Order: sequence, then structure tokens, then C-alpha cells
Amino acid sequence: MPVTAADLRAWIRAFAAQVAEERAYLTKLDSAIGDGDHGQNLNRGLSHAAEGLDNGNDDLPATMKSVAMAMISKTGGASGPLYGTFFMDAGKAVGERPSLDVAGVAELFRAGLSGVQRRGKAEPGDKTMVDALLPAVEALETAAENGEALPTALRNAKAAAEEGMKATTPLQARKGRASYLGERSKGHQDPGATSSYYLVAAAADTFGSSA
Amino acid sequence: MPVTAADLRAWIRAFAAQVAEERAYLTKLDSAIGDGDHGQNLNRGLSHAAEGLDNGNDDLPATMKSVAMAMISKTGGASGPLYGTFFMDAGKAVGERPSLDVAGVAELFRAGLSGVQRRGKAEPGDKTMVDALLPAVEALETAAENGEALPTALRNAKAAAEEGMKATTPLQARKGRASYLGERSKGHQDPGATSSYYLVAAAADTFGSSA
Amino acid sequence: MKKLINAPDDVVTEALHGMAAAHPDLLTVHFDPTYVIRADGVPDGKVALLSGGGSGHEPMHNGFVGQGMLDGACPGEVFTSPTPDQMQAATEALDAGAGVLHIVKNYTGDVMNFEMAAELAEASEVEVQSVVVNDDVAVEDSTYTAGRRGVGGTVLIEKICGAAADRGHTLDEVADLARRCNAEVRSMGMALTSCTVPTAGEPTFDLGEDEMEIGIGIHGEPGRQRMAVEPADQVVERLMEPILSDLPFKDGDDVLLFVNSMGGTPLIEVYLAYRKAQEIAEQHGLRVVRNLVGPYITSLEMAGLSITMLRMDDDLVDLWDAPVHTPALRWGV
Amino acid sequence: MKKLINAPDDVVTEALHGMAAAHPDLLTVHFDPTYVIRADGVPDGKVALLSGGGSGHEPMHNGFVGQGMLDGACPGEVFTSPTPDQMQAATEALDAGAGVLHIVKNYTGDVMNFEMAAELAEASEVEVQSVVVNDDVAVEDSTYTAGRRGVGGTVLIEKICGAAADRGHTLDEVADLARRCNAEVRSMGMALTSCTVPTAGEPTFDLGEDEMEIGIGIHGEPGRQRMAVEPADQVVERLMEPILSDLPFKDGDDVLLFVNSMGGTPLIEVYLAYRKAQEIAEQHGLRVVRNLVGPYITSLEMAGLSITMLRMDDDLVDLWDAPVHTPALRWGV
Ligand SMILES: Nc1ncnc2c1ncn2[C@@H]1O[C@H](COP(=O)(O)OP(=O)(O)O)[C@@H](O)[C@H]1O
Ligand SMILES: Nc1ncnc2c1ncn2[C@@H]1O[C@H](COP(=O)(O)OP(=O)(O)O)[C@@H](O)[C@H]1O
Ligand SMILES: [Mg+2]
Ligand SMILES: [Mg+2]
Ligand SMILES: [Mg+2]
Ligand SMILES: [Mg+2]
Repeated sequence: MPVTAADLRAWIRAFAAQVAEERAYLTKLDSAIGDGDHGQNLNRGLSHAAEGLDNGNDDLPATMKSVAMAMISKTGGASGPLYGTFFMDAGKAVGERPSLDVAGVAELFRAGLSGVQRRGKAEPGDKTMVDALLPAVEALETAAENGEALPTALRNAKAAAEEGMKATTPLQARKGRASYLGERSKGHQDPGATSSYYLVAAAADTFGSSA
Repeated sequence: MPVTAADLRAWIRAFAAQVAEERAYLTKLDSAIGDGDHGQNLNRGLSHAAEGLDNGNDDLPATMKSVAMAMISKTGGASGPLYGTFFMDAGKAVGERPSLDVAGVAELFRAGLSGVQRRGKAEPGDKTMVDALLPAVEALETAAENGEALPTALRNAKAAAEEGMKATTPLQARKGRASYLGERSKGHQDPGATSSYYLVAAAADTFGSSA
Repeated sequence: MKKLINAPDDVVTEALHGMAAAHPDLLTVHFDPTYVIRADGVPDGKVALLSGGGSGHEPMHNGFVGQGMLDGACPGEVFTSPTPDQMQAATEALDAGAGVLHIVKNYTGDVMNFEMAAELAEASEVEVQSVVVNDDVAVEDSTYTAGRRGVGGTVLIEKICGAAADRGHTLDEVADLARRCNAEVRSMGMALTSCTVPTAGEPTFDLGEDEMEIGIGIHGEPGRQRMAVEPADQVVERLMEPILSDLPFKDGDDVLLFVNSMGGTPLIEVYLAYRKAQEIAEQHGLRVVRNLVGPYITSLEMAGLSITMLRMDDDLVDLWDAPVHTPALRWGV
Repeated sequence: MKKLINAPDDVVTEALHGMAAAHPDLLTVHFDPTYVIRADGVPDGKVALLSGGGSGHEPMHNGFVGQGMLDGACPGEVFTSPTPDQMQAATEALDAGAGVLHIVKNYTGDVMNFEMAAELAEASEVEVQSVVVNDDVAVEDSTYTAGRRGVGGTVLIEKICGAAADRGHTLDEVADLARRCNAEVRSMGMALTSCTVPTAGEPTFDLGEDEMEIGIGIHGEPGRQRMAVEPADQVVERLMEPILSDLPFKDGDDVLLFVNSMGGTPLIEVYLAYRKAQEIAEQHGLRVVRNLVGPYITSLEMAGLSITMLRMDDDLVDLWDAPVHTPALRWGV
């Protein structure tokens, strides 16, 4: 079954719930190589975003835009504009379609990732959320090419994001606050890559099951 | 042998040495019920006083006055004016005498104590240096009346001062900084009574042995 | 002990050299004996104001030396009263023919040392009056104590009397004004952490991670009560209640509300506390006509807060608003 | 965590209420979206200055809002960049026909959020220029980092550009001046202790009792080096050396020397450090023509120090001396 606006809302709610649960963990990761607020920031933005979904309509881009605006205006920090732009650009990409197939979901994530990169200028390997998002996007695109079903595609994407997230640990940060640490940023998993993995995982757990 | 100006200088040096050695202990006592500077204060005042003795003459009151002035101008806090007045008034009391017998030493300490009480208005039992000085003075006066020798007189005075010092522990302070603590000042030995015991003990150890 | 210092014995002297270097236009620092006086000299015929006390309360008092506040200050060692020779030298340096007011915080050491300085001044023929500030309601004012401590009220009295002296009031008038203010001001403080006297090297008292001291002084003296840490609003209530009831402040009173950091408490928390303090004052029917918020009378790095309230009238407001130009307080100039 | 706060999530809002209550003559605080603007309004035709950033650096930036400095500030959550809607609302509220200068400290979050706000302003037809301050020599300025952080230099730039705007300079001129100052200012900081973000509840980093961090930022980001605590004079040398060599400052230069407390370090230590900093500057042949000493850009209760030096010329001195009237900086008014 294709992804509808209702699924997108379930996705955001699942992402918000996961971040709320792992808030302290995300903040702990950010304390090690940042300033100890990533969990709070995302939780603040996402709880507003999830609230805004309650009076949701069935319009895909409108849903994404309301999430984007909540993220932009309530998150703050680096992650606010980055996730805000993710949802903003993702929403534009899916356009007026009533629902999304695997290719549509891949387009959504690709557009979101491009937004993150346009805004933040991070390259793969810079130890940022890009490092979790890019493998997920690539997994989705491969799955679309190979005609995989949505659950499989998302399972692959989730696994790829998880791997990407873990692979940030040995990296030296070149973007964001962690880059100030130079060599000392090595040996710590990036908080933003971790939350981005949750974003992908939440999609797998919701779109995957609805399919 | 009677007490000469040289003995007074030896006394002050012995007092200064004892305070220098117990500086941390005095400060610890003062941290418990005061502001943690009694050891530093007295050490600063007494090391200047002891230095001033190097170009000492054989004039008793001049010796005492130079100690008084050093204590007043270098100690600070409550103990500076109190010990300063002790030595100032003690010096005036011994006048131009070339040396002191037991009665003279008793007069010296009585005058010093009166100075402390004039300056600080403390009564016995207020948990101050008075509680160590007064028993010592009384012991000296009794010894003088009974015609005791100087070593005995001073041994008695030292024991009395020690007892007075220890007896400050259960008292509630009614003067000085410790009085702010009210009931909570109970159970701690008074730092000033402790240094006053050293003052008496130093006299016993120097006049006593020179006698 | 973690401090940005060199040898513990040199802290006061080195900090004074720093003040002298930073504010040559405002302050002149003398050593041996140590005192700080305004760089521009006391105007002829003006009553001079001198205060002093242990160091470790910065910016008090040195930071309040300049036009319209103190003319001089005698810093002692950390938390240790300065000595009579300092006060005597400063008094003579400051006298511009109209006498010198000694503003003394009520601590045994300060009082006795200033007393001896006043005795010395008698010999030198400089007219001296002394005013003892004792605004701390944490201490019972009875014969069973050394009396109430002088704390936050001192800052306000120094500012207001500085303005009066600037306007040409006589020594008696300025001294009376100081006593009148002292009668109308009350303070109370608390601490979340102890401070560490540099030469002692260890915290003066130990507080558990979940404890606070209510009714502390400004020298790391323990307070009158140790208890579990509470939310800021409750802490502020605990400080305001005895202040309000002691004077007592009455419905309709105009007040100056002064919320002070003990040194280690950052400004964000001081403003947060100010919010509640003003709210309580207003609920009590008071009109907060002036305020002061920040670290003005501190206790080294101690984390904590004190609150001071002074009952105001139009005269006092006018004197408060008068120009002042010192390192720590400046307006109208 | 020991703080004078209520709920950790309410810290910023409650502190802002306190600021509003304490300074109604200077500041107006708006909520939802949150921004602070000068109470007297921006004079017609004057360029407006807006800054902003995470809270926890008090008095920066809210304490610098008023005449002759910032016209407005957008406070974020503690150590978290504010959001574009705050900046957008403040920008519109401030525009007095001559445009709005955004003064942005170089942090990824601040830069991106201000960027989005500027994009929004384009739609609204308010003329906006942005200047990014990046004076922190602790960070290597390379493509391998997010670039140098904006720290102490920001305070000086806000004061100097505020004066220029007050004198009627155009948006382009004020923006140029800000960039010129930014090119001439360098900073470096260190910490003896970590700070604790209220919502995190635990220190951002752990430092042993005998350790310090050199090259820290103002958000509790660990620094570039952890080492044994040294005497203050050596610490000051460690901060001054990279500042002096980076610009580089040259024999005969006039400078403004700014020694800043990170929050928990008391003023006595800041002055002690200032003494050494000025000594080093003078040994280097510099003339310290102006200075600033105290807690102006802090990191909550972090104990530590930062040093900032700005190369001055007569124009800059004149702008520095121009009247300023804000909660935290005031002279000439
Ligand atoms: N330029 C960038 N591009 C992509 N992601 C970035 C960039 N800069 C920072 N990030 C991500 O943002 C995360 C930090 O977010 P957060 O803590 O909310 O913001 P801040 O650093 O402002 O406190 C980092 O872990 C990193 O993954
Ligand atoms: N009024 C007084 N009369 C006699 N002794 C006093 C009085 N006040 C204080 N003292 C003594 O002074 C001691 C404290 O001295 P010190 O620590 O040097 O001064 P301060 O209290 O000013 O820091 C107390 O322990 C007490 O014995
Ligand atoms: Mg962060
Ligand atoms: Mg003491
Ligand atoms: Mg003392
Ligand atoms: Mg942040």
C-alpha cells in the first residue's frame, strides 16, 4: 500500500516519540562533542510538530510544510534549520501527489537530504546527519530501481542509516560544533546522525507496517 | 631569674613559631565557626612582630609596643586589634621596669586581658580568647600571692589556659563571627581561645625555662 | 582549590594592581599601607567617604570609589578586616577640610579596626564620624550575638551618601543620612556552594549536592539553617519573608529592590530571582521605584543570592539617581 | 545540578520576565516569538542593530539593548540558536526605514537561522545586512572546521556599531564597520570548570580538580587542549600568545583589552588576570587605550576567563566612548 498523508503523520509521531524517549541519550552524545542540547532541541521542535498534526488534513505537502515550520520555529540550534529544511524541501518534492510509492518515498528523502546539504554544506564523512541520511537515500533509490516492496525498501534504508550512524564514531568532525574539537571529536558517535537514524527508523516502522 | 626584654622577645618568637606551625589548624577551627582566616591572620601579624624584634632593644615597654604595632597593622580581622591591644596595654602596665617577677608577669597578662576586654567587650563564657586568657591570669595571680616560683606559676597558667580553651567547645558563641551561628556554634573549639592558649604556653616554655 | 591566581598570599595585591591598571582615570592605589582613593582628588570642602573591609567582595568597595560614591576604600586581606594604619593613612589623604565619614560594616574585626583608626584620627585633628551598617536580618540582633552583619545595604548607603556629599552636605548630615538609610534597609542571603579562601585552600564549609544554606554572610560563614535545595521561587520567598516582616515594610511603601549574586551565580539566575522578588514585593503592596541587579557584594566564587530592600522617599530616589562614576556603578556621567 | 531556577524548561522565559521587570525603561520583551527591543523605539531613519543567540551568556545580548548599542536581541534557549521567526519578527519591529543589521556569531546554528531570517526579510522588503563575527583564535579557520567562533569581539562590535548607527551611518557603512572591527579583533578563552545546561542537568564536560581546558567556547564545548592547572600569569600568557601572533598585533598598535569572566570566576580574579594581560600587551609594545573588565559574555556558571583584543584607531576610540545606555554597559548618559 502506498504512503498517504496519514502515514506521514504517523511517521512524524513515531519520530517524535523516539526522540522524546532518547532525549537524554541524544543530549549526552551532544555533551561529548557539542553543547549538550541536541535532545532538548529536537524534542522541543518535534513535540510542536506532532501537536500541529492533530488538526491535520490529507494533503501531503501541507503536512510536510506544517512539520517544517514547527521544526524551524521551535527547534533552534543547528538541527532546527537542518530538519526544517529537510521537511520543507521534502514536502515540495512530493508535490500534490495523493500518495507515494517506493520511488516517491526515495524522492522525498533525497529532496530532504539535498535540503540539508544546501543549508549546511556538509559532505559525506563530515560527521553529520548527512552520514546517516545519505546511505538511507541510496538504499531507497536502489530498492526503487530493483522494484522492491516498500517494507523491504525501508528495512534496507533503516539498516543503511544505522550503519552510517555508527560509522560516524571514528570520524573527525568537519562541520558543526564538533569540528572545534579537531582530533578530539574522534571516538564519539554524532548526535545528529543518531537522530537522523531515528528519522529513517521511524519511517520503516510506520510506512513499513502500513504497507 | 626574672623576665627580661630578651625573654619577652623569646616569648613572642616562640608564640610566632607555634602559630606558624599550627596555622592550618587554627584556620580549620575558624572555618568551622568563622571565616577560615585566623591562622593566616595571626601568622601574618606575628611574623612581622617577630621580624621587628631583630633590631630589639632592652626596653620592656618598647618591646611590647613594637609587637603591639606589628599586630595592629599587619594582622587585620578581629584578632589584630585584640592581640594588638593586649600587647599595647601589657606594655604600658609593665612600665619602665627592667625585668619582671611572678607578680610582674601576672600584671602583664592581667593588663593584656583587660585590654582585650576593653576592646572586644567579651565576658567569660562568650567563647572567645578571654576564655583561655582569664584562667591563665587567675592562675598567675594565685601563684604570685602564694609566692610560687616563675616556672611553677607559668606551668599552672598554661594548664589553666588549656583547660579554658577546651572548655570553649560546648559553649554557644556570643561575640565575634561565631555568634552568627547561634546554637550551631556549639561543639567547636574557639580558634581565638586556641591561639591564646599558645600565647600562654609560649610564655611558660620560654620564661619558665629561662627562670 | 581551582582559582585563577598565582601565590595565595599575593591575590589581593595583584588584583589591586589590576584595578589600578584598568582604571587609572578613576582610582589611585597606594600600597604599604594599602588604600584606594579617587584619582581626581576630593573636591575642596567636600565631605569624604571612606569604607573598607576584607577583600573577596568585589566590586565592593574598591569598585565603588569615584565621583558620587566613595572617595576611598581600604581593602584588607581576603575576608579579613583592614588595619587601622590603612584607614588612618586613607583618612588623612582624603580629608578636604570637611571631615571623613567611615562607613563600617558591622563585623567585630571591622568595627574594632575602624574604632582604632578613629582614635588615631583624633590625634591628627581630622574630623571623623563612623557609621556602622547592620542590615542582615539573618542574624538575631541581641546581646547574644555580635549584632547584625553589614551586607547589601552598604552598597546602597555608599551610593546615596556619596551623592549627598557631592551636593555639599556636612559631615553630620551625611552621617545622619547614612544612619537613616541603615534604619530603613534590610537584607538576607543564601548559598548553594561555599567559597574557598585562597590561603585556606579548602571550602569554608561543605554543602551536599542537594543542600543549601539560608542566612549566610559574605565571608563564607555558615548560615542559620541548612536545608534541601528548593526551586528558585521558594528560595526567594524564604529571603523576602524575613526582610518584609522585620522592618516591617508596609503596604504603599516605595522601595529599592536589590538582588545580588554572591559571585558564582550567573546573571541569568539573578534575573530569574529578581522576577519573583519584585512579584512578592508588589503582592505585599510595595512599589519598586528603583532596583539593582547583579554581582555587587560578593563572596568570592560562592554561588548564591542575597536580597536587599531599602525603603525610599523622594529624597532618597533623587540621591540614588544623582550622577555616579566608579568602576562598578556609573550613570549620569 | 545546583542552580537558582524553577523548571529547567522555564529558565529563559523567567529570566526574561526578570529583565523586563528590572528594566522597563530600557527594554520591552515580547514573547511568542521571543525578542527584546529597546523600550524607547528606534529613532526614525536610524539603522537598527539586531543580534541574538543562545541564552546563558548574560548579559550578552539582551543586556546590551538600549541607546547606543543593540536595538534588539533574540534570545534562544540556553546555548541554542534562536529561530528565524523570532529574528523575522524582531527585524520587522525594529526597522525604522534605514534597514536592520544582523550581528551573528559564527556558529552553524546561528548562521543558518539568521540566514533563513534574512531570506524571510527579503520577502518583507526590510533591508537586511548580516555580519558574521568570528574572532576566536582557539579554532583553526579552515575548511576542516565550521570556522572560528564568534566570542568576546561581539560585545565590542555591538558597542562600536551601535555608536555609528546612532550617528546616522547607513546600513552599508555600519555593516562595513562591523566587518572592519571583526578583522581587527581576536579572542581566546579557557575554563577551570564546566557549565551545566539546565535541561541537561549534568556538566557538559568533566574536568579533574587539577585540570583546565584551554581554548573553550562559550557553550561548554570542550577546548583544544586539556592540561594541568597553572598559575594565573601563565594562563594569561597562554591566552595572549595566540591572540598577539594571529592578527598579528604590532609594536605601536593601540588596542582595547577586554578581560572577561566566563561567569563563575569572581571579579577579584578577573582583575588579577587583567594586570598580567596588560603587562604582556605593553611588553609587546602595544598601548592599551581602552579596556573592559568583568563578566560580559559568559557561559552560565563556568569558571574561566577569556581575553579579547581589538586594534583601535581614533575613530574606533571615539565610537567606543560615545554614549551608551543599556542594562549592562552605560556611560555618557
Ligand atoms: N553543517 C551541517 N550540516 C549537517 N549537519 C550538521 C551541520 N552542522 C551540525 N550538524 C548536525 O547538527 C547536530 C547538532 O545539532 P544541535 O545540537 O541541535 O545544534 P547545535 O550544534 O547548534 O547545538 C550535529 O550532531 C550534526 O549532526
Ligand atoms: N569581641 C571579642 N572579644 C574577644 N575575642 C574575640 C571577639 N570577637 C572575636 N574574638 C576572637 O577572635 C577570633 C577570630 O579571629 P579572626 O579569625 O582572626 O578574626 P575574624 O573573625 O575577623 O576573621 C575568635 O575565635 C574569637 O576568639
Ligand atoms: Mg547542540
Ligand atoms: Mg576569622
Ligand atoms: Mg576574617
Ligand atoms: Mg546548541
